Amino acid sequence: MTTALIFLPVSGALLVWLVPMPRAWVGSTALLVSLAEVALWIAAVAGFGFGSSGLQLEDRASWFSDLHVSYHVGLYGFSLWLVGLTAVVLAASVGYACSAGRDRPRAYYGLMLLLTGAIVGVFAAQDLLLFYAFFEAMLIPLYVLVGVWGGAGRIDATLKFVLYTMAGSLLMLASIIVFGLSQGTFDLVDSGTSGSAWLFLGFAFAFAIKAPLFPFHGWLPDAYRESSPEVAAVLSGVVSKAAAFGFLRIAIAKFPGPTDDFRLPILVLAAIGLVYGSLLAFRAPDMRGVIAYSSLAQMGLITLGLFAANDLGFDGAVLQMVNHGLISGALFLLAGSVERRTATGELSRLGGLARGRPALATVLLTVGVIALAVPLSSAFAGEFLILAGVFRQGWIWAVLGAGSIVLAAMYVLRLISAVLHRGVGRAVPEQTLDLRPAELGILVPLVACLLALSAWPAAVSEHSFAGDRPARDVASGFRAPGEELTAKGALP
Amino acid sequence: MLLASFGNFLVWVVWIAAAFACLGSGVAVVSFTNPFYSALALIGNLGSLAVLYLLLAAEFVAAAQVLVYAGAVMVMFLFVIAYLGGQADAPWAGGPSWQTIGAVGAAAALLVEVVVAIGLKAGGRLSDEADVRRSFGGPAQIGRLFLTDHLLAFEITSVVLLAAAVGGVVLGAHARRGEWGSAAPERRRTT
Amino acid sequence: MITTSAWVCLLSPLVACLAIALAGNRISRRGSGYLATGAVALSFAAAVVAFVGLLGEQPDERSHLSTAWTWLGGGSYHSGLSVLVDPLSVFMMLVVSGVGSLIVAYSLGYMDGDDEERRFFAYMALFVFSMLLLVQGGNLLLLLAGWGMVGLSSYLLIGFNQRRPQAIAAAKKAFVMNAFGDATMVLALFLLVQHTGTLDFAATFERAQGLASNHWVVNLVALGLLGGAVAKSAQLPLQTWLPDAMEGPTPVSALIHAATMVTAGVYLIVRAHPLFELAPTVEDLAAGLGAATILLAGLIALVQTDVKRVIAYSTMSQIGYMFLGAGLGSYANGMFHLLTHAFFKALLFLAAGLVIHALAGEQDMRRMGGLRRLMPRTWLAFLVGALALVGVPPFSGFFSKDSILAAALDHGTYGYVLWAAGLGGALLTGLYTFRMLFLVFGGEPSPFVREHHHAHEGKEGPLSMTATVAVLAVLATVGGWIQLAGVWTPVSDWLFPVAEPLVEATGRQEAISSVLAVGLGLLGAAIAWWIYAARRGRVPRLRAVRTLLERKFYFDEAYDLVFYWPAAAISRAWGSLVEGPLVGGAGAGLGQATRGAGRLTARAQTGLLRSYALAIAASLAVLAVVFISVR
Amino acid sequence: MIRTPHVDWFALTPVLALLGAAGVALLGAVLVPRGVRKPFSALVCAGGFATAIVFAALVYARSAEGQGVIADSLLRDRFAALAQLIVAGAGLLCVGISYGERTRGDHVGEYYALLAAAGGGMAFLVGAGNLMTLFLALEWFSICLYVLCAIDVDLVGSLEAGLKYLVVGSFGSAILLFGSALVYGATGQLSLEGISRAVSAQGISDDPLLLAGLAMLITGLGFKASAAPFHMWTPDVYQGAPTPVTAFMSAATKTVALVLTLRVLVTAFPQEAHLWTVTLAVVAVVSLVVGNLAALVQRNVKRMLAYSSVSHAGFMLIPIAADSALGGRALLYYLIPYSAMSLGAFAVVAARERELGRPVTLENLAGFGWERPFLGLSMWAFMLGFAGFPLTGGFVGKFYAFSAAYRHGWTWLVIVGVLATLVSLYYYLGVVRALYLRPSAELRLAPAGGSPPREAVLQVSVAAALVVTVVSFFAVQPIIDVAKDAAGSLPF
Amino acid sequence: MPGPTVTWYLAVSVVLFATGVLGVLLRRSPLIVLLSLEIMLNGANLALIAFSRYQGRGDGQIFALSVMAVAASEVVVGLGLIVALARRKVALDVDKLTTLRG
Repeated sequence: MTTALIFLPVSGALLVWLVPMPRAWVGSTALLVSLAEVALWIAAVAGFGFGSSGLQLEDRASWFSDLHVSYHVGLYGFSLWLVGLTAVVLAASVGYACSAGRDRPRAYYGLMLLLTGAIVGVFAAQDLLLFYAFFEAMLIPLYVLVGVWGGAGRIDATLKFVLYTMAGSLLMLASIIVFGLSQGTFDLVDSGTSGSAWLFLGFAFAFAIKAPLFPFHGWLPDAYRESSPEVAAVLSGVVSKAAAFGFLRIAIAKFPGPTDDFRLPILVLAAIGLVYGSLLAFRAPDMRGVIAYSSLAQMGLITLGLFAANDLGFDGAVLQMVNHGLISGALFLLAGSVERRTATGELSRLGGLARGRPALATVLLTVGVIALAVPLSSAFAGEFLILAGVFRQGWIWAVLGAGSIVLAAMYVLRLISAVLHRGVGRAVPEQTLDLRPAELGILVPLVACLLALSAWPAAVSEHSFAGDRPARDVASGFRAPGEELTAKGALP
Repeated sequence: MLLASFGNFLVWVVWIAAAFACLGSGVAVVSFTNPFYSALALIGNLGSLAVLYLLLAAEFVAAAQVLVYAGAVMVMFLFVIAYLGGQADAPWAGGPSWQTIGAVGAAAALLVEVVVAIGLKAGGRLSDEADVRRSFGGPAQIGRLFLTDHLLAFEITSVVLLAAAVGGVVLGAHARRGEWGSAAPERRRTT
Repeated sequence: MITTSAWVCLLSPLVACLAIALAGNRISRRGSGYLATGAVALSFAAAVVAFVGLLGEQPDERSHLSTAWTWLGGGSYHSGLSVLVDPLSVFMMLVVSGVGSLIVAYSLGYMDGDDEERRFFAYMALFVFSMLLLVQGGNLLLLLAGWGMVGLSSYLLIGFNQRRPQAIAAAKKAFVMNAFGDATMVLALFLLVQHTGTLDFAATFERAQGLASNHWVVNLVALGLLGGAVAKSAQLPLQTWLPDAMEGPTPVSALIHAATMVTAGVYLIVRAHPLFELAPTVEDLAAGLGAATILLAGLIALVQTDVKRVIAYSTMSQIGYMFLGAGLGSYANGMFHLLTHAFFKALLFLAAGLVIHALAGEQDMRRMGGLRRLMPRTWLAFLVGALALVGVPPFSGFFSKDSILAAALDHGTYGYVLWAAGLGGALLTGLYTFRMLFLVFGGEPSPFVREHHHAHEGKEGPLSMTATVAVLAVLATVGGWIQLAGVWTPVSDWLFPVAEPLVEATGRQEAISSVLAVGLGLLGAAIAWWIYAARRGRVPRLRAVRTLLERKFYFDEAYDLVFYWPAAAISRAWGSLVEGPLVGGAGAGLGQATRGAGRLTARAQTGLLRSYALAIAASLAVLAVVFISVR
Repeated sequence: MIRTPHVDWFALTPVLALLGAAGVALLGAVLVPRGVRKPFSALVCAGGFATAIVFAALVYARSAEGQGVIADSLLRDRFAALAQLIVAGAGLLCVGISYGERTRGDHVGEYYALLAAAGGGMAFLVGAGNLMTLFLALEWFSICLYVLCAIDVDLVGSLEAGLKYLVVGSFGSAILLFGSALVYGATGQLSLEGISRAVSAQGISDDPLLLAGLAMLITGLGFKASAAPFHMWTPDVYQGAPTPVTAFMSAATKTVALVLTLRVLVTAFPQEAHLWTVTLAVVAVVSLVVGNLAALVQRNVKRMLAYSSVSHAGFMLIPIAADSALGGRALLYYLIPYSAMSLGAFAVVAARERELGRPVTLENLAGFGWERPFLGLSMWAFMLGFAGFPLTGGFVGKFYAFSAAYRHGWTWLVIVGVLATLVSLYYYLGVVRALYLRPSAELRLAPAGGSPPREAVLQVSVAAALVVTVVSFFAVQPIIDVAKDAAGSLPF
Repeated sequence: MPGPTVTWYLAVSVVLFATGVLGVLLRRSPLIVLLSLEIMLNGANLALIAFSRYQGRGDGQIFALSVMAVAASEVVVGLGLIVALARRKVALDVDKLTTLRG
């Protein structure tokens, strides 16, 4: 099942590339494949045993045995949600690309589908090397997606993005090798924990860049601004979650000692990122900038939750990952829609779009208020859990977090009023259309997901870890109770 | 006894003469500005080396050295130099450059190192050489070795020579065509 | 039955909101208004059913919790999506849906012709839902959810006129200040979650008793909640957003910024009184803030020229009374004042709305005057509202306000201070209320009025508006009669199971307070008459004081100075000092350095064959030295 | 009467096949009519390499136990057979790349003869069992390569490359020879195993002559492997030589040199491991630094790839320095995808070069990916493979190399390797950037008379290289098994 | 008084080798560079033969003979290259062969 989730999009990509078809069909084929992925995910949810712990929907095959590396995939509750997030956001992005139209469709859609497969693979991988392989494989399509279909400054942006990311992930590779060889296996399920601070830092560094955490976000503004909106949506909505997932599945679960030791510095960075991102979002001159920096802030928040390292923090972090993925995806797609109409994202040249365009106004407003975590929204639920969790590590984190709620209100409202309200901006033509049905068809499902989550955030937060005790689940390495560490791969 | 020591004395005399001739001509090769003289000096070098080979009981090698090396190879050399005309360059001209300093330094360092290595070794066991039969180094022994244990080396040598010959033909053959960029597009246009 | 009706009450406005939003153009503008009105009316009906249902039960059984599903869970902490039906919530449900349905109905007329009517009614319905969620929520988290949602709908409605920059700015200001309150509240909730592990009312209150000895925790919890209450209810020091919020349409001001939302702070204190009672200092602080607000708002109201702003300041001031009462532990009196205030303040706003409507949107009192003759019925309604506000018997304000003052007398020395402040407030109330009344209605019609006044088909307004005003006028008159302190106390009795009062004023205290308050109120009115109607006196020329009042005690400037400018400065500084050079520059610098090193390396590749050989020879020399010396 | 020794002809079959092909091609240069000379000699050469592949595979299959041929002057074992397989495969692909080369002119027969002869020399060299055959075989293929480099006698660049290669190469060979002489003098042995035996028998592991000789041997071998600081001929020669020859050199010469380095050091000098492991580690680091840094600033693609081959020498010296069976496995594994990628990359360069009629730079590579989708995609894959991205064997190769270093206790070497990879990304991705991200409008070369016909043969070669590159990622286990057996021939 | 020992021969061979190295590193004429390479090879040959004598084994001489052939091959190819370069009117100076650099 998990294998199917990974390779359905990949085979879709091959289909798009290899089977001759009219140009016009390419987009719809890709869309169909990504919708099929969503359907497959729903089937996976239906068959998922949320009550039981341990790895589910597991597939395993040896890759190379002398170093005990295997193709081992499977899902936990939280990975299931992240996979779902991937499927949904990617489907929306592909749909958006269809509606916007992209040059060189075969290459484009093929890469999008490949990206889908790679991201799902990251969330499903249970072998460190496989994880790394998928983690890197994400970059391959992204590099071209940003670099070819991006804006004017795309080339520098891609380069920055890739070099930053690789700087982290290559150190992670070093850590993986050392960890895997010293454990005798690269399997995440079979391997035990480690107390090495250096290894932990290797992993943490990679994830801190990917997320990104302050001050490793040098690539973020350019990448989010220069890529096409749907790719930015994927980047900030889904790809950044790979980092959070890595923190959870590897850095925290495999390095309990160093996690404790480095909690303070990481919490500090995350909190700085939260405040810093919020303040810069408040100052950003364009829509994408606001969303980009708010992403920085949100990833800081998620990291706070993860490194709170308690029940509330873990549950909240997973919930917030899903939330932020949907929100940020929807916001970037909206930014794209606005940019298509006005040819600019600069806030000073926008304005007055609400009047006469109720659909745009409603959707942007809805996503916006969820983004600023108005109580009763799913984002609020996530932030509440995270901050309640991190509160136990020290009141200051929660105070900073709560302060950032105020800042979030400030920058989101600034964004909304700058785009929708005030006088009609210079860049807004009189005959600017409202959201078209095709765009609504993409955005409304995203908003619906958010509203559904707002009505029932516990759907994610209570079904991410086994039982009531996420912290114990994490500490036990996500094993079912009674399942002992099998030393299959241990070297003599 | 006396005869033996006289023999050794004679060996020393020959050795010293040959060694100095060898080194002198070596330095001359490197120092002459005209390649023609350098080549001539190399012939002298090869000849004096042949003498040293004889002293080391390598008669066959010595003979081959004179015939093949000093004879055939160097003649080819001289032909080419004559064909090209000696273009002189002054090795020490223009004062010492970093290349010169580095060259002298590196060569001296290598010399000193290996000499030190030999010296360290000689302090140990390098002085006593093995007793050898009279046939050592003779054509028969060489021939046997070449056809038994070192058959493959022999064969390879022939292949190497053949390859070099082919190379000489390829490189020396006359064929005039244009350069990159200028000729190629022209050709394309005509086709 | 009771819980079902509570769910109906809660959800019917939400359904209306979603229906209007989703229907889009398929529903007429009018239709959306009717839909919203009907939905809110249905809520009211359901609230009445719940009320009747509760009446039929024993007082100590009047509490029903109904949970739909677990809304949020994390670890062992769970919060249900649940409604609580008990006397307090039913009381608030009645107020909210009752006044709400009246005001939504009023809007039918007020908003007629606006081309974004649908949006307005959707927002209104959303607000009513949010407010009901606030009061019905079965745990503190849902209370907070409603708390935030009313802030959101308030934001949406204040900024309803999207083209007006002031409206947008006011909306943002309101939201951000409320977000600040939300933040302090959320922190209090974190403390509670940490120490009690739950946010369900009953369980939290019960377990919080165990924390009584932990002064820090209980004080901080109470303080956090108070922060939220103060922000929402526009009390000192977070009061500045409310006057600006008058940028919203008048029905919005009536519903949200007078009758319901701004009083949520009082509801919160009453609802969470077990927590506040653990922290008497904070309770005193609440009362003190209320008292200070009474005076401050009353003073500022004296110099305002915008009719709605005057009413807004009076709202702040009146809520100050409620805070005073709730802070003192006189919960039922606070709630009672909340009820009567909802009536007469809505009345005042709606009547003012009639005036504004008739004057094509003009709100400046200095351009009004003489409207008494043009709009006599409106004048009457306004007068009723004014009298109720000032607390003149037998109008409703009298019954509720004076009980609060009396309760202050039962609170020691601190109580006397508060009492005095309250009495001062009464004087100010009379003064600014009647100043407004005389300025708007008194004298001859000003040139502006003559030019702009237009009758609505010969009447003072559409039926939906005038009828509502009439109903409210009646309620403002008789609404107070359901309780007379010490004699006839159905309200206190009703709320007793939920909020047992801490203070009980004696009859003598009641009497003294009443007499003084009424007297001072009338005195204020008389002074107003003296200056503004009879024009015999003049306002003293105290330039400094006047400026101080007109600048609203410089609160806005202070906040800009303390919060906004530093934040903006930090943001700018980080943007130019950290983001560019450090974060962006670190990567770029490393890249440049690497490329520079690359250029150097490539330069070493000179193309000179001899240097290549030299490199080999030199490396060999080094290698051999190392080998021979290390061995 | 000389008793001729028994000759194990079977062990020689790969070499003989190539020599035979060379001979037939040479005859063809004289006898076959000019018109069919090119297909004839190409076919003969390809046939020779194909036969060599078959025989090498057979030798591999039948040489589970290593044995010497003719007084151990040649070793018949799986190690040599595998290396012969790689060399012969590289030669076969090189024939495909060479076929379309225009400037071959009159010497086409000699070209293929020399190519086959060079292949034969390499095939011999990897089995060389004593220092004499080692030196001779080295000269054998070197002389062939000197000529091949210069075979475009009309181009000064080609001649310059040839002369530089010849002079510096002979210089290196002379050093190697002198080193051999010193080792011979110290031990009295020429055969590799004999040296090791003599060293332990006489207890002369600290003998200065032996060590000086070892230093010289390492220098000579490092020269052939183009490891820094013995690498400086590489960029010039690679750039100046005809591209197919460069392709062959970069794949085959490197393979042979590294394989030989491993064999010589492990077989003959196990007692000096404490010296040469560290030396090779340092050489690896220098290669990584120099190769990567210098490659950063190159515009000429061939020159850039030359520096990249220097840095790859560094990468592949890491497992040799590890001096372990794992290291041997890692090296042999890595060589397979590396050779394929290298050949493929130069093949693509050759294709572009033939289109443009001028040297390929990053500028005039612009838009190539869109014009030639297959070649572009392949080049992309090769670059990613060089950079060690997943989905290519380059990733697994680096992983194994680093694993070997870590097993040897050299985590620092892993870190250096990882950082070098990071730097290398810049220029590898620079190629991808040129291929896809830059619009081809920047290209002002629109060849007159339309683009030249596509070369099926070259495309097939590229496809084969691509298949090897990608398949080696998925089918790690079989390749590693083979490499394990091959490395098992060495006395670790 | 014994005759000169292997050490002496070795000394000569090393000096010869170093002279050759010096020639390659210093001279700009490709012809003289080739000659210097020959000197290096001859230095090595002398060492081989000396060691062969010292060890009493014939294979050193075999090696030396093969080296001669190799040296001849190198000369052939080298001279061919030089001639080809000269035909291209390239100055016979290795320092001027710098079209490939950087």
